[in-house]
Amino acid sequence: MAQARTSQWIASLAFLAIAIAAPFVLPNNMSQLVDLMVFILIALSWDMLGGQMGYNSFGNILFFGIGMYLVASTQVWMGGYSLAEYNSAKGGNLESFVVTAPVYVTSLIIGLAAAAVLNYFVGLFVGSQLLQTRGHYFAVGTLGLGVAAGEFAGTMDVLGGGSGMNFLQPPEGVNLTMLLYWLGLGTVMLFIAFLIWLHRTRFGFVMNAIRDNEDKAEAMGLPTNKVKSVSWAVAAVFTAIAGGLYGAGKNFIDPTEVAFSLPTIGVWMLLMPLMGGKGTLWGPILGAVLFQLFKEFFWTYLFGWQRVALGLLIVIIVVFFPDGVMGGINALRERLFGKAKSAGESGEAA
Amino acid sequence: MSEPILEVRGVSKHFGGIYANQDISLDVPKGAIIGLIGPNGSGKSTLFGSITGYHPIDAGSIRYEGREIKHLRTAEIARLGLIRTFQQTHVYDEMDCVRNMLISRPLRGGDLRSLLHHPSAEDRERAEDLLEFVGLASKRHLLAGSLSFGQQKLLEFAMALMNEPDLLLLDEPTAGINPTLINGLIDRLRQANERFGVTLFVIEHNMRVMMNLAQEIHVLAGGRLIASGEPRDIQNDPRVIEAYLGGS
Amino acid sequence: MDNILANLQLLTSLAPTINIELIANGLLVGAIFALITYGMALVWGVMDIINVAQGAFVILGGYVSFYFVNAMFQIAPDTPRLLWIILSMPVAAVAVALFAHIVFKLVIERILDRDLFVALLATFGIELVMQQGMNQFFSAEERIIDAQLPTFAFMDYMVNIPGSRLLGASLGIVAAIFIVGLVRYSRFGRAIRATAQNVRAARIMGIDTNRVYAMTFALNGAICGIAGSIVAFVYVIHPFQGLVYTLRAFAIVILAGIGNVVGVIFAALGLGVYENYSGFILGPEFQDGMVFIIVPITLLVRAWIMRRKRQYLK
Amino acid sequence: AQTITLGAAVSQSGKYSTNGMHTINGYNLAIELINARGGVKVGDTTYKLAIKYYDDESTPARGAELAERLIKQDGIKFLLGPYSSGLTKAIAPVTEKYGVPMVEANGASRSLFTNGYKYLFAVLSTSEQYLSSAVSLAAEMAKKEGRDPSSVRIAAAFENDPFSQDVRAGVLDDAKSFGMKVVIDDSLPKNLSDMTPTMTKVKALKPDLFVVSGHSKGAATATRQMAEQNVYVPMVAMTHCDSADIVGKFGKAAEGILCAAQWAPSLTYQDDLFGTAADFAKKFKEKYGYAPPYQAAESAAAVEVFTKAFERAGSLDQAKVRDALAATDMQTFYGNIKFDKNGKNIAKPMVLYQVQNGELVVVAPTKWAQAKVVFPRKRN
Amino acid sequence: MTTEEKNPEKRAETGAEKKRRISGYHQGDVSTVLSVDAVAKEAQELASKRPDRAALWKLAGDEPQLTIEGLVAGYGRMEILHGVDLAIGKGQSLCLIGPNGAGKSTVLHSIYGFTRIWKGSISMDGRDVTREKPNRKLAESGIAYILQDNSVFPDMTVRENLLMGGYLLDSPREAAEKADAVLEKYSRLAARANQPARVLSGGERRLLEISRALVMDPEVLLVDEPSIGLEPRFIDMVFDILTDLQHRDGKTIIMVEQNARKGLEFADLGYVLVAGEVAIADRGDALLENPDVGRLFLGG
Ligand SMILES: Nc1ncnc2c1ncn2[C@@H]1O[C@H](COP(=O)(O)OP(=O)(O)OP(=O)(O)O)[C@@H](O)[C@H]1O
Ligand SMILES: Nc1ncnc2c1ncn2[C@@H]1O[C@H](COP(=O)(O)OP(=O)(O)OP(=O)(O)O)[C@@H](O)[C@H]1O
Ligand SMILES: [Mg+2]
Ligand SMILES: [Mg+2]
Repeated sequence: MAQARTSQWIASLAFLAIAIAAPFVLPNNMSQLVDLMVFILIALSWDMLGGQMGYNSFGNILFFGIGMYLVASTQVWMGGYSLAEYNSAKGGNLESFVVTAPVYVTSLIIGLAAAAVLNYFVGLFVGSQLLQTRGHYFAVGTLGLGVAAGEFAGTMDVLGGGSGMNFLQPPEGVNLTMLLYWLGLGTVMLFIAFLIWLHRTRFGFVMNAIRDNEDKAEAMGLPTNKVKSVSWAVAAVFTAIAGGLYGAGKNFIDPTEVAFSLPTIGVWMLLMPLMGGKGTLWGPILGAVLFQLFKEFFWTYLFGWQRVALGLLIVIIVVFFPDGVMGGINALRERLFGKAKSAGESGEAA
Repeated sequence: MSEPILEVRGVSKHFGGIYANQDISLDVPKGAIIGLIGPNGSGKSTLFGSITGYHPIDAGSIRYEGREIKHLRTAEIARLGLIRTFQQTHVYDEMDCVRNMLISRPLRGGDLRSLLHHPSAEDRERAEDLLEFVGLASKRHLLAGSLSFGQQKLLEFAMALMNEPDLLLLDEPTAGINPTLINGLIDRLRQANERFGVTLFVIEHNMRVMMNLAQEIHVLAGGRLIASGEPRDIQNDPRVIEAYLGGS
Repeated sequence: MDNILANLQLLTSLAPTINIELIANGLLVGAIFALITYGMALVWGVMDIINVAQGAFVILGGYVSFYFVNAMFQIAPDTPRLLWIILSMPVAAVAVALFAHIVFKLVIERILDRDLFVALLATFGIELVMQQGMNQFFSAEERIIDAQLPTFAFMDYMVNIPGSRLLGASLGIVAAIFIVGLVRYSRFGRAIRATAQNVRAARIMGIDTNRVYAMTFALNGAICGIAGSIVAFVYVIHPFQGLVYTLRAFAIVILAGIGNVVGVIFAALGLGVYENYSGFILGPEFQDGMVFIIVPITLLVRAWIMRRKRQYLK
Repeated sequence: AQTITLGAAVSQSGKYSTNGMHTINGYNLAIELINARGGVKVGDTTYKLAIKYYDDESTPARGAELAERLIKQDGIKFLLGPYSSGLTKAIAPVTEKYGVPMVEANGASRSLFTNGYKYLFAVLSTSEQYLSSAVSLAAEMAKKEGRDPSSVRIAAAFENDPFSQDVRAGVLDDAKSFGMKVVIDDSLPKNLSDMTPTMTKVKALKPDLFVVSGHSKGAATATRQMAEQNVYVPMVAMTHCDSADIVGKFGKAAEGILCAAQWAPSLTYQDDLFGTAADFAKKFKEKYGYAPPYQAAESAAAVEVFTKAFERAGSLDQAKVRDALAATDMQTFYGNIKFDKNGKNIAKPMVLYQVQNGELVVVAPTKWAQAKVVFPRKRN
Repeated sequence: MTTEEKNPEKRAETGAEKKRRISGYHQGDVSTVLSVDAVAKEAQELASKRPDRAALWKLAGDEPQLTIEGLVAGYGRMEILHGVDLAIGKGQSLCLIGPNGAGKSTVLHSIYGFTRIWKGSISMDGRDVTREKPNRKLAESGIAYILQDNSVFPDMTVRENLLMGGYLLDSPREAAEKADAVLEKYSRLAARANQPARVLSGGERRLLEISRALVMDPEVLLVDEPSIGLEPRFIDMVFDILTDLQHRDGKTIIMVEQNARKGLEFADLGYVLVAGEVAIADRGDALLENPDVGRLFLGG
């Protein structure tokens, strides 16, 4: 038990050390590293529901998109401009809307915080409603919500409509990718610490209980509804922050293709936990890293066939590695060293 | 007998055209062990469901410790200390036995903050104790989903005791359990009743269990309560023999 | 807002005949959705697999049909177009069924007993492969089959029923009736229903459930092939156009309720009409949003009703 | 020989892949011809040209990532544009950030040129000009019929994406200046498959001019459904008819439709690399087997502009090349090119085709008109 | 009607029980309270005297129809059965008893092909069927399985459910005849013949599942806990069906039963399974008399 806990912290520290070294080792891959932080965030938050609670959501893209628009809008607003005016030249008119470096940085951070807070309540509300459905209904219901959100965002002129919206240009002296990376890494570490703590509490147990047998959990008096909504709300917070970081990094928001892009980010966020091993802490993180590596590799070397390769990769993973890489590692470890830890203890460590 | 902990008054419940419970009234006195028998499909499990808020009832009232509970949801009722087990086993498949037990620790308020603690050493000790008792100590780190049918049944029973209920509704606790172990179970049920004052309300088809355990038995047939009384009387009641124990 | 009012006015007082056209065209579109969704619902119900690649199968059927018809025009330029278009359906059906069978053998068979999430991802992977594969093989150009059918006009050209849509919808209905009959009355159909209701029991009855799955998936492929031919001469095919159909099929299954086959047809027709009206009244840019928002809304209403019975929508 | 590698992220899959293919073909043809002539002479050295491509999958986020990758990881110093305004919008901030000159040929949205980007140059006319000649044509026709231009009623259906929405803005501005009334103003969804509601509305309101823009799929869908639903409007104008090949696909149904184009093979421009516009068309057809849509022509022109700038700068220094680009003032087979301070080409007008007897014929501006516009469209 | 009356030759020794018209679960006191560990320890001792293969074959009349030899099987990486032998002759019935988790269901699973088999073999009529797939078992070896839990088709009517039992029969008419024969015999099912199976109560459902075996017409029938959750009268009815199947139709039956007394009364052979091994094997009635078995597995 205590040993499991220390190994969690050791792993976290190792991760942190690597992450701190990364920008110095790979200075030319900064934007990929920012994306990686974003991916880790969305993978971990998806896993809170999908892996730990057994609710497969396609709707997390909702929070991602809202977060992104909110951060962009907060920046414009804190820069002292009117959003409608800014977006009146559809897509955002950057030349006449400039801000100073301090304003840019603070507005970014405040925007992220605002996105976090707002999405907590969005998650709570949507969760309290949609989480009343289960299984396929829940999956497709959230899918509908995600798709509809993008379509409606594209009709809102104040957000630039279908032409999308630009983030403010970072002023001189702001190294945006660096800033985003450190913000992203900070959030990731916060999230990891939070999850390590959470999964040891009875709250974490209840999440698993809901996954395994919700009827039983209810019969035993566990507050399943509250736990479900709050978990989704927490997931929404981190997904929204991820959305804000991603949008700021890409600079341009298209409603259906960047913000609420279901066929890409929306699916990736569940693919990553599956690759790494869902329902564990390090699985989604590992999955995000692997996914980012594979994706970049495919896009570089399999030009024209990269989606075919990605598709095949997905198929191979779900068919042959049902428990993800973590599952494979555990199986290997058991084969090599016998059952070092019982299923239960490592389950708890998850 | 003493104060009733549970008062069921005129409860009816139908599913489509099937009247599973019709106008059932009975009391469960505090601290007693009460039995419920009846043919298959007579509405026993449905009555448990009605009591624990599994489905809304059509008519009647259900009072627990003097308080109307028919409007409450299952989890709220459970948090009042009224716990049930299921006829078909219900355990948390993907967790090991110890965790199954730890989750079952009572949670009375339903406040989320009370969930933000780690399980205490005491809880663990109690969990191990109960597992030992139902013979699952050696399986404590197996996933509950991989236990045999009977073992799951036992685990579920242990989980119910872990919850320290005031009133425990057991739906066929000994079905699929080895006869020798059944004796042990009955013993433990009596202990729980005597030492901790847990009131028991038990469905069973196994009359050996019923006769040796229950202080009073209610008999359902066709969704109606047809007889109530002490085990010996029930066994000789012609209506009960006709409907359940075996006709001429 | 003014816009919406003006559109409403058009519907109610200025040109009420528009209603007829909107409804008629909605129903015709709905019939095509119904066919596609019927296949999806079959696979969903029997195998518990949500086939995300459904739309890609449809598009594949469209391409088969397109190339078949074009080749036939070249070989026999003087024969009637319609003949080849109708013949292209069985061709596409067989081709896509074969393709589906290969997919089944390679992938689906291995994930049958796993959870819905795995099936979703696996079929999503297949969709990616198919999309880009079609893009590479058939190029990204939009393809159409020009059926050159007349449009039937009524009420002084205010109500128009394009012949191609009429043909598409009627062929769709014929195919659907055939399939419903197959499932209801044949021995294979009995095996399908048994497998859908309780796999383990079906196995114990001696039904080779794996074969049932394989046949079901191939049958769905055939349905998609037919639907694809229809799409090719009613709309446009494009390697990346499949998602439109997949998402709508999802919506329709959910609206109808999983396992409700008759419901699929009504939900599909209803969705066709609803879509046309929301496009007309709010503007086409709201059309997709309105289609998809109806999914969670319906679910919420139904969950709410279920909750009063203390049950859940599963 | 040494090589200058240009970078480009172009859609090879996704909804823009048709036009992405035209773009790539245009780029490649230009490179091939330039290299065949020996390459580019910069200062004293002669370089061959090459292009490193990535597939942006028609998604802006991917486009931005790939631009960054081209610049940071692949060390590319000069970028060619992607296809579509949306993608260009996503990429421009990146090139701007790293000071990488980009000459683009397929991002026409006006809003690209209000941001003060210093490294972005577009050889094409911006999108608000696409259909404005159709609006003035409608005004002209109205006058001929003895009506006031302000009596013209316009129905507009534009895809909800940056490019088409800009075209729409241009049409609305022009309509306003003539005092015309826009009776339908629909935005088409990006995943367009059906335009029935719009068609129904058009039929009910009987406008005088129907303008449509939604890339290739929009053009194809609109043409088919107009015919199928018996929608008759005296004048119909759209974009992307040539890349969608509406004539080949629909034959008679396309008759009389006006098409906005950046370029046409019958124009009289010429340069020393490709020869005349017609020469370009011929070379292109030889190589790729189909007549070049304007997307291919403008893409080839973009490469040409780059080469000329390299030569004039006499250096591969990014800032110097940028300044040389900014000073561009030349004629190409594709048209005259001169950038304003925002980097958009102000020296080249749009042309308007009309489908007449199954051919795309230039009808405006009058300077290049091959035939007179047929008005009103025949009913079929 | 009760079992005893139908098979007078089989039942002489259970005189005390004879007075009850319905036997269902047996009566008796519950004073023998043994802890699980105590049972396990004593059972382990019993297991040391495990019968050898020859003895088992002899019990099966030396001409067994279905045999299991040295079966080592389990799930995933977990080994549950450690070398189980079993033999049963044509037309015999066999009851497996033992503590919870001993591996009884696993034996049936293995015969049907649901487990992972490392070692050992299973043969039917001399033919090796160890690796035969579950969905071929009924068609090729004539082995049918009645599962421990739910196996009706919920949305088909009771009659259709019976008809499904005849899925493999050559003609639908044959299946229909058999189904009607079943309905004629069991009025409780006949009353519900045209209702969907999902509205049946647990007991009626069990009845349907077991009587469906009459339509399926297998050679060997595997039954997992036929009496679980049944009211006493139904238990007798279920055993009536099984008796019918065995004695009238000459089927071979292998059954797992926790209602051990009832099971052993019915079965010709009884095996006690402890911790994945056969600890005792004997004639069913002899096991009932065995004091060790009584104390450890029959609840005293
Ligand atoms: N959810 C439901 N929907 C429809 N009918 C139901 C439902 N639950 C129970 N029933 C029906 O109600 C009746 C009573 O069922 P119940 O499960 O209460 O019986 P029981 O007394 O517990 O029987 P058993 O001893 O077999 O468990 C049965 O006819 C059953 O089919
Ligand atoms: N799917 C499974 N995966 C792993 N272990 C399993 C699985 N199913 C059963 N087991 C283990 O196999 C052992 C024997 O199980 P089995 O179901 O055969 O017992 P049984 O004798 O039928 O018991 P019961 O009387 O309780 O039904 C148990 O200890 C159980 O934990
Ligand atoms: Mg019951
Ligand atoms: Mg068992």
